[in-house]
Amino acid sequence: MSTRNIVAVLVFSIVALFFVFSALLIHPFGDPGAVKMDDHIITNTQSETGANNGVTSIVFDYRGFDTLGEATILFAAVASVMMVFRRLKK
Amino acid sequence: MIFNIPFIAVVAMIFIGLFAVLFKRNLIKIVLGISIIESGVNLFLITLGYREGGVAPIYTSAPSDAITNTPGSMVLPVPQALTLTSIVIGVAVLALMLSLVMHIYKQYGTLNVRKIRRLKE
Amino acid sequence: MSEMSKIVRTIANVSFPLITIFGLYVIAHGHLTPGGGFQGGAVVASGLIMLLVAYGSTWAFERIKEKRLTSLESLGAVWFIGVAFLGLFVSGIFFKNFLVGLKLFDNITFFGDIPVVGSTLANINTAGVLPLMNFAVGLKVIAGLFAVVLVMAYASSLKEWKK
Amino acid sequence: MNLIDILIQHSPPLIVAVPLFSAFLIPLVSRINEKVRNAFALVMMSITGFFIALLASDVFANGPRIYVFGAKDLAIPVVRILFEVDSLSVFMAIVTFILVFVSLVYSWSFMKKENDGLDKYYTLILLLVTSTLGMELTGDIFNFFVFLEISCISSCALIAFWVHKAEALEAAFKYIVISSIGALFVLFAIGIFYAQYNALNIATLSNVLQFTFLDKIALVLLVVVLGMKAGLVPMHMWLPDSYGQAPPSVTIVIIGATQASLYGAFRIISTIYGNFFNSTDLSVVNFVLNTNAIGWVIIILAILTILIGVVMALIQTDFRRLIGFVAVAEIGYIFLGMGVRLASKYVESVGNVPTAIVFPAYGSIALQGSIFHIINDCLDISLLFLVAGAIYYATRETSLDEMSGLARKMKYTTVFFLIGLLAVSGVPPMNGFSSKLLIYESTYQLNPIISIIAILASIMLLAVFVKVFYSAFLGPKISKFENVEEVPKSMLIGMGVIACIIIIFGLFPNMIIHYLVEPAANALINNAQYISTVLGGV
Repeated sequence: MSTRNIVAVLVFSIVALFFVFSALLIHPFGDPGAVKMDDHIITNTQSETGANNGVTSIVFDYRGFDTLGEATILFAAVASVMMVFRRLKK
Repeated sequence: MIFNIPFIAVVAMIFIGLFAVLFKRNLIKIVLGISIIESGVNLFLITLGYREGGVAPIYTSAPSDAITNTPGSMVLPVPQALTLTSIVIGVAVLALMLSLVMHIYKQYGTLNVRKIRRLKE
Repeated sequence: MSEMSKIVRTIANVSFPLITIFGLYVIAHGHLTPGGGFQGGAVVASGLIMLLVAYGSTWAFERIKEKRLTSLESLGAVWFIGVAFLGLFVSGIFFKNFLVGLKLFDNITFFGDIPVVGSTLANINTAGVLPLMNFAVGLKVIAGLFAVVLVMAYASSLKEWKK
Repeated sequence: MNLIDILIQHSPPLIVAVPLFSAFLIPLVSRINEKVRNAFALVMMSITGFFIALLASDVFANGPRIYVFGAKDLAIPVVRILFEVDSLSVFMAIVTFILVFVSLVYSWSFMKKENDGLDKYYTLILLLVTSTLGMELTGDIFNFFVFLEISCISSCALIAFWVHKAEALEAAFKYIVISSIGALFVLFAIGIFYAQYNALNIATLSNVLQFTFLDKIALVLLVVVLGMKAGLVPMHMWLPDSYGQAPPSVTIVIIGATQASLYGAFRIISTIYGNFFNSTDLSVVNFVLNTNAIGWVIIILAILTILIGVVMALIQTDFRRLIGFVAVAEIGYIFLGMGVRLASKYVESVGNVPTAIVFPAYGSIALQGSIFHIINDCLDISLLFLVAGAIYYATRETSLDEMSGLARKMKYTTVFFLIGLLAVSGVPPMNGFSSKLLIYESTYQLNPIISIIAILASIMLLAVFVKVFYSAFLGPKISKFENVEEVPKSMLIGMGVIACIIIIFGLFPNMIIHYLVEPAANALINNAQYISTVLGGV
């Protein structure tokens, strides 16, 4: 067992503990604790944004700036792949 | 109801992904490990938003009883929007990593992490 | 990748229009039914990639210049952020949904109707800026994803990568 | 509402939207010709700088300012994304702007020899700037995560800009693997916050947080990942690799992005968990032990970072990799200041009844020292990378063994290298000295041994650079460097701007501390004001 493996096992187990404890302590599946923000969105998504689809009204109106970041990420990924493959001979 | 099985599935996926990233030597397996962790975290986000007997938060042709007690009968929409963003991030990171792996294979001739060690201490 | 057999190519020809129509439907009805710009764009991009696989990347690379694809994609991005800037110029708030309830001349609305709260009827002329943003993101995802897969497919078919 | 007020009111979104809009336009603009594209990028960057200066003057005068996206007034269950700009975020935006403006001026001629891929280069630089500024101005943790991800992708692509060099590809792949796993852990921590409090806004979260066991897990996840992204020891290996392989004009912008993750770590420790680590009212008495524990953990990590950075720098032969390790050491000083402040909190009690919780004076001095050191560290390390880039441009050589006798031909570069050398090792006339003195002074009062180690490490930094100066600049003339001549003008301008700022900061430190650093430190300490601007003192 090389030292690299021992370190990897150590890191793996420490990080794994974090996820196990959080999965145990999180609210039980099916009844979320606090729901104030989401109820506000569900009740007046039609009146404020005019959209029937609650998720799309969040993606493009309530949290539209995230989706602008989203479009930038896609734009950055395409620009970087094009840059990495810029030396293609036709 | 199934008590906390989705959260156990989340932890299992994150374990598998982490195992692949830390212990596998092939570059493509590391990239696949990261996608597995990514889908595990997405599953975690989605399961946070489930509500007992909830319907999708869409009003078009929604069942009439869901309309009457509106907020309580619909699933939380915010985690779904966050997961949409996280999925597109996963696609972008995957595309970038795979193009780098292709170039590393062209330059080094191998995909074995041990042999790609030109940046010495 | 080299070309596929005749059977695969004909089936690809037949199913490509259906996939594209379904993808455009998902983009256009993003604010009514489940879906939207990202999901619909991915469906149309997968139709295009199916064509790429069926006809081989060299055939596709000659036909479609990726320069045009990237400028199409930056056009979609400029359209998306332009709509956000329009919100700033029209109503003084960045990213404002200024089209909702905006009555143009003799109350014709451009995507401006507001549905009755709780109504389950789908009226496409609603949700203000959302459909415009859906189209912008859809165009961007189609051009972006197809350009990435096209370049990677063509690169892997070149000689120096097959060491 | 005259024009200036309108501009100030709309400047937070415009600071992020203008570079983003120009990044989208670059592929279309670059079809005209090269000069127009470079000029377009510079003009757009100076417009952003104008908005940053406008916003800075307003925020330093009258406190934090918020901007809600998509609605005029703020509904109380905060649903929309909002930008919250206080003095610390504006301070970081100024740092980022200086670095990026110099990088754009520098790469005008540094990149002239590259023939293809330059419009993608400018697009990605502007996207990296947008994501860095977005990370510093946003008031929403998921929005912070999205901008963190954009900075990961664009800096990874820029590290791999020289695709023909195998080491650059390896450094870029190592960087993207570590960053994407880190970003996924940040997303997991955001999921934990969302599950408990159903809120994604930083001010709402810090107001409603109860420091449950889940919050401790989220705190450890966030601080470890953002510390790792800033370059703390356990996972610092990507930093010298990436700084060593990326083109120097890119490295400067990546330094800005690293400082943004550092800002994220500070924001999480003192604002989201501010009610437990920052506040001094008696209800928090049983959390003082946690604060000291977190403080001591950060101090130990910081000291390890400084020592490893300096020791590894001594044995390097590649010039830019050496500066990368020095950058790791400098990050250690910044975290040292933060750790000292957290560790210095104590409880005053009469008999055994706690009467007050007190932050000693040297705690806030340590924080001011670490914030002042953020800007000093950025400027010094960038000047050294620009000098390394100039040497690479003139001689195409990066390893120190082959370089010698460059002072004869490249006089200005040698002068800039001397300024950078003195500034990094904290020698009086330069700016490094004043911020390091603040950190030494306050660390000494907490525990003398730590400050002695920090001073020794700084002296070893000086030794590292004197070795480099003799071997690269003063050695005998080599035939290989016969036709080496000074670098073109725009690179000298870039280095000159940073050198002047370093000297100005070095000569008038108290003016800079009074106008820039103190408001930023007070903004970080006073998280109640941060919460009340959003929730209206509810």
